[in-house]
Amino acid sequence: MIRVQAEDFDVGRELEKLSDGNLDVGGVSCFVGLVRDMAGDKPIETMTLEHYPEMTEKALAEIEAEARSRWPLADTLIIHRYGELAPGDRIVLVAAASAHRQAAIEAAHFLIDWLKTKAPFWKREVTPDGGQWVDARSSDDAAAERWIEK
Amino acid sequence: MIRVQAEDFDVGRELEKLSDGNLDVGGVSCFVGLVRDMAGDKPIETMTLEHYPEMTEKALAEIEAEARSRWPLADTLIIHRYGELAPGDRIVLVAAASAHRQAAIEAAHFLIDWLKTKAPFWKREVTPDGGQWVDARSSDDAAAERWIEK
Amino acid sequence: MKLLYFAWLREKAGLSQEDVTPPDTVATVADLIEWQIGRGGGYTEAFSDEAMVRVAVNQEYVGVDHPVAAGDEIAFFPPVTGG
Amino acid sequence: MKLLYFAWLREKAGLSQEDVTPPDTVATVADLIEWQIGRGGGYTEAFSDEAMVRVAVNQEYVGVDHPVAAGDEIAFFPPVTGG
Repeated sequence: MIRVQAEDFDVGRELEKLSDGNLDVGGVSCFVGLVRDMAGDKPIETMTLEHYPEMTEKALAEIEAEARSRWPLADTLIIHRYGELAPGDRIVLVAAASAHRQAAIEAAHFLIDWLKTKAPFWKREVTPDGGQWVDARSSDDAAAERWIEK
Repeated sequence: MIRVQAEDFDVGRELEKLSDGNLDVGGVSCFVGLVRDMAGDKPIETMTLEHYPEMTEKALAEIEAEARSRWPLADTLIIHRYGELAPGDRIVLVAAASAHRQAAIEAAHFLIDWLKTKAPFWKREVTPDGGQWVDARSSDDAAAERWIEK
Repeated sequence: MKLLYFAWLREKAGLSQEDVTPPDTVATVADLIEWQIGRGGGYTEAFSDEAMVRVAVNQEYVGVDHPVAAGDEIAFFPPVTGG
Repeated sequence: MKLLYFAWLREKAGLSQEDVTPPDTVATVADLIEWQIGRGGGYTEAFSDEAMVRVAVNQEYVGVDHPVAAGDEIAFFPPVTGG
């Protein structure tokens, strides 16, 4: 399941839905990304997420399909917000449910690493110095690289 | 934070508390373990968790301290239930909050793998054939082994 | 073809989308970027650091050798920073 | 010393805890297990497969060479299966 939305989400309820009615699920793993309060040594006032709607859905569906092809998963979930957010706000939730613990954990880890380098979202932070687009980080590329099947 | 309790818990609220008031947290990773409905090809009616209270708290505190010594974490949480549970019930929640995504994810993964082989809990399943203590699995030992620092 | 711009590429180009008809010699993404640089002003600035430009043709990531044709939706944007 | 039993070790021993005073020759966990096997009945059965018995002295995992002494809390249980 994929959702791209401006609104916040309820993590507990979303995780519950993921295993609801499937009693073969032994574990649910998730990652929640939050807006931090500092950009280097500058306090963040707002963070705005822009995205490419037609491509976002496609990219997230591909990421989800890739996870399901690699691990035996009962269900997966990606929720990503766009628009203006404040420090402490939730940005993204990825989750994977599986009969098997390691599959759920690895798949959720994969989902967020892959999303970070493949989903067409861009962050713009506003600090007292003005607005600035967030630079992509080589550590995110390295994290995604680990999942490339040789 | 460690809690060993008979009662259920609210995953969403627990995760929220983990980052509440700490705006340096960029990510929270968690794993929720659930009671599955089948033991091999036998339907599970109930699962009862026994533990060793005086040692459980100590063991979980050590697991948490170990995670905090290995990764830069803002907070960690382990909630483990005991007593009689039914298929679909939550058993355990582990979570880690960090400024850094990889730290949060790896720490939560470590917490559940380490807990599985170190925390003094024992599961007893009741199926139509009667009650049986769950055997420890070598795959859990292998999973914990990966985290042993060489 | 329909061109889309996102993030600072949108700001530098000065618009979020437009319909263009480049000359027939523009056959690949690389040709299109070269043509954009030649348009001057914000376009030249937006495409000046090619290493920072990612391209999607019809919502799929492509390399600079990928062909472009009339009717394509071609998006230009910096490396993504979601999640 | 205080002995605790959990899971199927508790069921086989037939009790969850007891206070015992083994002979002075029981100086280590290995000695204590040997003594338990010699007690007969449920004890012999509980400790018959030593590879399945885990031991904690004063709430810390220990090996069979670990010393035991009066006043210790010694727990016997199978490999853990929580989480």
